[in-house]
Amino acid sequence: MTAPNDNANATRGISYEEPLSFERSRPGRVGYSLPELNAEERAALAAIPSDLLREELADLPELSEVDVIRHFTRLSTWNTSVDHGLYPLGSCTMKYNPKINEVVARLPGFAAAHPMQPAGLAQGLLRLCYMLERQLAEISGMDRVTLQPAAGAQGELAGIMMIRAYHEQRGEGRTKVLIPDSAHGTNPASAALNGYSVVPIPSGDDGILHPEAVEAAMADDVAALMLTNPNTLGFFESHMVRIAEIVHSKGGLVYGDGANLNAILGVARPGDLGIDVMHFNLHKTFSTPHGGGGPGAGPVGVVNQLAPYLPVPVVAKVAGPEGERFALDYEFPHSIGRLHANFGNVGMMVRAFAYIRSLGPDGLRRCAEMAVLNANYLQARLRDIFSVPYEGAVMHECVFSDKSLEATGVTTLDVAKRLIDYGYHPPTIYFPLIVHGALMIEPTESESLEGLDRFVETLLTISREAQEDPELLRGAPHNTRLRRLDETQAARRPILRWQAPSD
Amino acid sequence: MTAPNDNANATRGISYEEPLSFERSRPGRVGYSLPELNAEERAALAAIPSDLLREELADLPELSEVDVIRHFTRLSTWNTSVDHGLYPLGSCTMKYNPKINEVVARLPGFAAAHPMQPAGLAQGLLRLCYMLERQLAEISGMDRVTLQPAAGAQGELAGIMMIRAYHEQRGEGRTKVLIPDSAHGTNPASAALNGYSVVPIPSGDDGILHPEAVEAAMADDVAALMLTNPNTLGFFESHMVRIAEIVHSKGGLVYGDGANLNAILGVARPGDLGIDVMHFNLHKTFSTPHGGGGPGAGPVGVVNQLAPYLPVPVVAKVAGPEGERFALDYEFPHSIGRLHANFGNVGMMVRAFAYIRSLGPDGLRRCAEMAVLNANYLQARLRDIFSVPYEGAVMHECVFSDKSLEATGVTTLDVAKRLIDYGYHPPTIYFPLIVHGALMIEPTESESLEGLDRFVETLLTISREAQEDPELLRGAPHNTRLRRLDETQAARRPILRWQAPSD
Amino acid sequence: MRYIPHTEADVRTMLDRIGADSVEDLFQSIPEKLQLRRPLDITAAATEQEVLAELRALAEENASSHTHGWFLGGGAYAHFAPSAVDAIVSRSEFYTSYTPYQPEISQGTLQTIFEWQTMISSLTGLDVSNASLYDGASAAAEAVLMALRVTRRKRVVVAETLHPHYREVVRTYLDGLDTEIATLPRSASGQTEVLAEAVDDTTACVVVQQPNFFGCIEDLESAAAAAHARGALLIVVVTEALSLALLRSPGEAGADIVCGEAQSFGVPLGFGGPHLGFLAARDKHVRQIPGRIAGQTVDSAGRRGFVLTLSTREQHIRRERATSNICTNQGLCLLMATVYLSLLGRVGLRRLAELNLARAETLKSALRAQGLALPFSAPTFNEFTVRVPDSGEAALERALGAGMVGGLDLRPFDAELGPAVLVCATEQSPTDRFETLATCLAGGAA
Amino acid sequence: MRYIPHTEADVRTMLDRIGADSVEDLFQSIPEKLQLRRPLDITAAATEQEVLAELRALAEENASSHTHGWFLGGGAYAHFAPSAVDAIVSRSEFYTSYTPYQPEISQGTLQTIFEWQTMISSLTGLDVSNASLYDGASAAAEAVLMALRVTRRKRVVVAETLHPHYREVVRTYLDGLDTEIATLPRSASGQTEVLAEAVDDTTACVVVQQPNFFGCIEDLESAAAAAHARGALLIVVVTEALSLALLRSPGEAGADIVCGEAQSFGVPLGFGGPHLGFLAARDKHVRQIPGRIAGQTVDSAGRRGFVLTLSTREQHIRRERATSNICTNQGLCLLMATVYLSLLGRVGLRRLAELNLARAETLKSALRAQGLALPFSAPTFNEFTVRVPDSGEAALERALGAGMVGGLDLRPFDAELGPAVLVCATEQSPTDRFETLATCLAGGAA
Ligand SMILES: Cc1ncc(COP(=O)(O)O)c(C=O)c1O
Ligand SMILES: Cc1ncc(COP(=O)(O)O)c(C=O)c1O
Repeated sequence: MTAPNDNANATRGISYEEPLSFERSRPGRVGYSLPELNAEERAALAAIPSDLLREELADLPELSEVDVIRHFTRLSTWNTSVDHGLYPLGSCTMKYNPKINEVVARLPGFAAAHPMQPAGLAQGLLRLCYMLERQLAEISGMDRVTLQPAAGAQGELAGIMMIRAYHEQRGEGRTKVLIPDSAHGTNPASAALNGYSVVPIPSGDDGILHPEAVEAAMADDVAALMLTNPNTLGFFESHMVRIAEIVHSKGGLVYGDGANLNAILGVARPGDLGIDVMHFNLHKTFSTPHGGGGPGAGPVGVVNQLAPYLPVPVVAKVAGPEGERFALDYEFPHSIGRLHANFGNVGMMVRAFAYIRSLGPDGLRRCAEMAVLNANYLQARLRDIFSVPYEGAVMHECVFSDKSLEATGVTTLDVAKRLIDYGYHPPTIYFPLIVHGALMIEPTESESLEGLDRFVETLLTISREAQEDPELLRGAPHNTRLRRLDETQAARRPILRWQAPSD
Repeated sequence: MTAPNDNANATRGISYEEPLSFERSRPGRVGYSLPELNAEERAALAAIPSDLLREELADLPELSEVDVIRHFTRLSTWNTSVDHGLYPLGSCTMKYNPKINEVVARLPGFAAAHPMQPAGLAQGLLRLCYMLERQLAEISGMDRVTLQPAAGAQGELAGIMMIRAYHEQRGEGRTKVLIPDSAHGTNPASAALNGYSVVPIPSGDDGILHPEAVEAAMADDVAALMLTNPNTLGFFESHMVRIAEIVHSKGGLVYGDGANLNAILGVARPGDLGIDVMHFNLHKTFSTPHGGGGPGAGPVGVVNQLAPYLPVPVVAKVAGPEGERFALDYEFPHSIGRLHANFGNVGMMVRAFAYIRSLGPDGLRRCAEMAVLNANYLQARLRDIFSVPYEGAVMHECVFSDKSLEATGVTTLDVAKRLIDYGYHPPTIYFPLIVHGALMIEPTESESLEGLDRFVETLLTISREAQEDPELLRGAPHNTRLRRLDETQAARRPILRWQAPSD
Repeated sequence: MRYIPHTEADVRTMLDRIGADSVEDLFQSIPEKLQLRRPLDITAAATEQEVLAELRALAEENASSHTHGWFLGGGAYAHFAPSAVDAIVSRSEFYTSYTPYQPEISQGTLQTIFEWQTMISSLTGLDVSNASLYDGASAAAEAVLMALRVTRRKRVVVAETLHPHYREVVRTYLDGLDTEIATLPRSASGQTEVLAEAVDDTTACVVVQQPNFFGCIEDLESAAAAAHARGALLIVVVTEALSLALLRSPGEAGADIVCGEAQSFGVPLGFGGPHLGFLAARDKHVRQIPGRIAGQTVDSAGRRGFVLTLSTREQHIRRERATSNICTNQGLCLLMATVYLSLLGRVGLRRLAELNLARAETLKSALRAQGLALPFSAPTFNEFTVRVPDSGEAALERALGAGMVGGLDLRPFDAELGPAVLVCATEQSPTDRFETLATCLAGGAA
Repeated sequence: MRYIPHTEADVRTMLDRIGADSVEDLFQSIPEKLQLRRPLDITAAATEQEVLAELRALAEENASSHTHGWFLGGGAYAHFAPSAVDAIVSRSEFYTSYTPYQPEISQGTLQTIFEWQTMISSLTGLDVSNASLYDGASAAAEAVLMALRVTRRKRVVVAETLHPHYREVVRTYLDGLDTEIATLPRSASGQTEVLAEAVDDTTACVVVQQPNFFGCIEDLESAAAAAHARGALLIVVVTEALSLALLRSPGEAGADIVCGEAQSFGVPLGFGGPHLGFLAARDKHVRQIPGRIAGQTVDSAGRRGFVLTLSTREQHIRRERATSNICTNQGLCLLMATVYLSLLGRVGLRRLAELNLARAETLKSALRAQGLALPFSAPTFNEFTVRVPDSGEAALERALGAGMVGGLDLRPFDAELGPAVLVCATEQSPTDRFETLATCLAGGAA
């Protein structure tokens, strides 16, 4: 029985096939409209010596506008998205992306403004950036915020660089960064990218960090502790203040990964917890769409102590004869420098600003409350099905292990693939690494009670199937256009581009 | 074997289920943002005596914005559309709808303009309407054009009314309209709606109208002949001029249904063929999207003789001190009056105007040429599979009968439903009425050679299936979310709205 | 041409298969002398970039609530449409599909129609609704034709307070048919005077607008009583559909057919169209309803689905005996309205209606404070008539000078009323400009 | 709140199931004193209508090619994007999905990435490409880091004609690492002087921009020869991706890594972001490439499909030993560019590049006609440097007075050059204003 029952979230239906665009190409087909060059213009082409010119372009298709629209429309139907339903990727905060944000980001005054145009011709945008910085500072309890980093990981890098600059300014050559074993991969990668060596800190049996563990690892050569709060197991790091004291007492700084900020919006502020630097993921907490893999935006907040090291330019408000004006300030002599060709992913800032304006203080807090309620509800309902590796009330997400499935031979991967048959995007799997066969579920506040109940029923069904018919799960998904894809073969013999058939 | 083969146009995949919005409703859920009324405003509500107020609204759902977006996103995935592929509904001209047209129609200066605002505040729109009128007049060879009718059928009605007004003005009380048996249902319906009785004229064995048949029916009490050229069998009415002479000679007028104008754009003009009144379907020929059943637009062109009867208002160009201005002219004492609360479906006019500007004279002619080429190509390739009821080179569409299927017991309906399994929208079926089990295929110019070839291959496969496994066709579609729907039951016991469960 | 995929090689291949020498040859059935032997005399094709620039320039020549303070209604209303509406309507699955003739691949459109029918039935207080008509005015005309069919009578009684454009359209539609139109006058209160003697045994229907063109709320019960007393139907026409959320439903008040314009439900003003005609009626008249109707049914596996139904009323089956000639109607606008109503919902729609009423009443106070008189005593919703000192034209010119489109000059529509303006306040009307508007209308400079 | 579906009844039911008394209780793991006991001090929520109005007002305070004649480039280019691009990008299947971790329900995104990789490999003349980086500048930095990994060397040689912002970002990324940066000077022709002695055996890479920041087309062969002679890699940075359609491909000229900014391919200027960093390399270095890569594979039924691959390079597998920390990158911008390139295609893209070149050359003539000097002799593409009589600032101020954003004042970027402006002409630059621009830059009034 591969077809879900009648009341289910999904069934099967028509799915359209579509080859690669290159395979649809026909010589002479046209998808553009361009003016013809006049004689004078044709002559001007000689300005570039012909040995600098390339031969004709290969491997771009020739298609009509009709072809292109159909091609990508069909491709789009192969994706599942938040607008289809629950997309509970843990740590990714796949909440609803409001439509108004898409509208405002496309206003020509935002979308067509040029990054090099004089500040006087971009007052609206600079004002918006300024206001967003202030909003993020208030929400996080940090003193200053830079909007420049293009994603969370670049924010981490920026933060680590500021930490380095801070220590170097004080003549200290610290070389290590402490990172809990539950951390996201970008944390160690970012530290390493800036030349630090990474010292892992074990989480306690309760899934949170204990002062003793930090104490044991903290030393004079440690530049910072980098931690995520709430952490990737969904827990609030309740020893946060004590831990920060330990780090600070040895001259270190505390970096807070803000990926999970959604859980504490309006409830607690990283700046009040002893965190010195943090990044925001606008594409998580502030609902800018993930776009199938970006663009995101990773602003970084810092305490005053670190403000001199902020990347440039910084948006500044200046009082002038005609009232308030906004300018770009490059005069940060201790700045770590520039991280982006321009000001970062401004389009995401516009969306996040619209989001914060739409929610206000109460709405933001409500996000946190309902996100946490949803995660705890799922934990309560799913604990009969899956094993809970770490007990405790969770914040924005809940994590299960595959222990309860052991006897069946079914893996977390199989459960994930089977969920697809029922019309759900699977949760994050096999992360955090400290949980065996982890299933990391972050429902976000966008999901309704009934929606969660339907999801739970489905997982119940799947766990029954795992007992009764494990092959069904191992062969999943069955209902998709393509069946399970062979990732091993892809990596072993990489085919990374289309090649025109040789004849 | 219900699944199409590997190279096919479609297969099966995940399809999402979704109940009625009412069934998703939960008391207290909110999808809007509205300001709270202040005290003064609350007091103002007393302005309407309470006995004039209704009780609370029943049967509107309570949903969040998330719910609503997911609801309609899921619903949308149950539709097939032009952006998915070939949609060869004969007589409907389902050509590609260019994306730029959607953009321009949404410009606030068009989309937010109010029909009652003074002409001085709507010069851009009036200018656009004026230019579109002139373009349509040139394309059709008619002298004047009104843009007011909201669809083809309303255009027919407007045309018939002008014919009536014309005859009445000359003191003639003609009571009949001649209509060929191949005509679209709106033709007799429109004539009847304006009080005429309809006299059907038989098509000849070659599928076109013959002067003799018209001659035989034409009389002093006949107000008009209403015909479609090219006609609904896809043929050009080559005796057009002679036929028009016959009608005119007895004091009648000729109405031309312009639904098939796409076939002769830039090649021949109704006005040059003896037609006195015609309607355009902007949603066919000029590519304004069909919208799942409208909105369309059905401008009507007339010869000068009929201009005094045009509906009001008419857009007029007036030379003024500040140059050219545009105004609304109501001073048509013989006008049939107004047909629309405002000026018709202006949004469609904006799109059609953009389309005509994008194509220019050469592009429009190319539409006709390639549409006709496509139809003839399909006729040539499909004649081995289906019976051709009327021989001859076709224009924009080709019509087949189900005669070749007779032995199999398979009907045209079955073929249509089976096409769905292969990812194609079926052609128009059982029309025109004079063809037994008609399959009426209009590919339009948007389809490529390879696309047509794939479609032909599919029909070949289906005709083989009809021979080998007729049950397969009778049970089709198999690949859709829902199987064949029971139209008889729907009509016998109509359920036309959702009812809240009684408890 | 980017919309047409044919390459020259394709054309050659196809001609060969057809057995024609050239594309020209395909047009041989058009007599030579009827063929156009010159290019069409229209401007040469423009690039996409040029078309956009041209149309942007044309768009900028028009005023709207984006450029002016807006107080103009009169049958079309500047309401706010949530962005979610256009997000859905822009899905090409909806806007590039046809009328759902093939239900198995059109369930998105069909279920939407079914939901719309449910909503509009509920709002109007009637049993059944169709799947849209062209606009409010033709819906009124279709309703009258329907009443003529139902009653087999020939006389139509129309309130003078029916929107003048609607009256014109009804007249146009009836012209040529063997019918008679009588009118009901406006009383001093601004409401329709329902004279019992105006309705007789040959009367098919009485047509009343709610709220009426001048903004006044009509007494529908009296109208229903007068009509029903002589076996006529009461047709209630609604141009401001939002009023349905607040006022007693016309069905409850006795209307047999309720029709009109639902543009207020998220459909752009668009200089007057496409808008959204609707029509609802009682069960017993369902087979006389014009236009498309969706109905619930089951598939061959017994699962719920939707189809177009009762098509024996329609032109493609019944031809000259159809209930109407309607074919293409306003499907996508119906989708807009259904999305809009799903977002606002039962609570939101009511609250929005209250907000409109409150705004209008606040505006009235501001006008009265400037000494302006409101000539009609009947209660109103979000629109009302105000007397101005000199002329509507001059008053509105002053408002325009202050950046406002201040309302509709009533002189062209009602010569006897004296200088008056129809003013409308919605949730989009700038409250901080109410006083300025009052000053302008009263004769002062802004 | 319309984005959050919970009703009070829902909350109650859920709390009961969890076994908590109140929502407050759920936050007990946050020590009491760390909890915020006041509302956030940000402006109260606005309605959708208000937010739209506020943001429209902010948007209108910015200039763009919609409001001004546009001649400003310098790393970001005002190209025209066909409407079809945004129509596709607006499909929520694309923009509301995540990185395609679950390939069976992400084939739309994955096939798009694979198509992009093919296109960018072909345009750069290299073997493999990744699935985007944040922007051109960080792509340049990542390319340098990649070269350091590949060569295990520590010295980086960067042309002074590399975009100054890119140079800054490279410097920022290298800060803290044990590396050295040397520079190659600009010659009188405007090209980079490739001094053989600048490259030594410790040099990991030579970084050159094509066309360079001043618009000049570089001699990549010489740069490649100098780099390869000492075992260093040649990195070519491209900020105007459209030039790839016209100029000899960097891969062919000997580049080992080509990276840069593909904003020109249909991505909105957006005040600088989100844009689209790209990076392509030779097969042999594929396992040192940063960022996501999609690869072709088969499903369990043997049908072609696509997955993210070579992930052992990445942070989520390799953590501190990853080739980069990149996670979220610029997926949707990649889609824009892939749609754009599919529309323009091999012929259209070349024609567009020719049009840009022709426009720039025409503009040069107009400037020369006003007596303005072009200080550099090297050929250019759509952007070039022009000397102005007084100062770049003053010259641009005059252009602005005539409604034009006339280019980039080069003084802040190159103190020695003297008063000069970087001027750019694309298909969107108004040809009918070339003369006026020339007049303004030359010192006259418009
Ligand atoms: C906990 C955590 N930290 C950091 C990141 C990296 O953020 P980004 O993807 O924006 O670079 C993520 C993203 O998934 C995350 O979940
Ligand atoms: C031949 C013909 N005439 C008239 C019409 C009616 O046009 P509309 O649907 O725009 O009212 C159609 C529409 O299908 C048609 O095909």
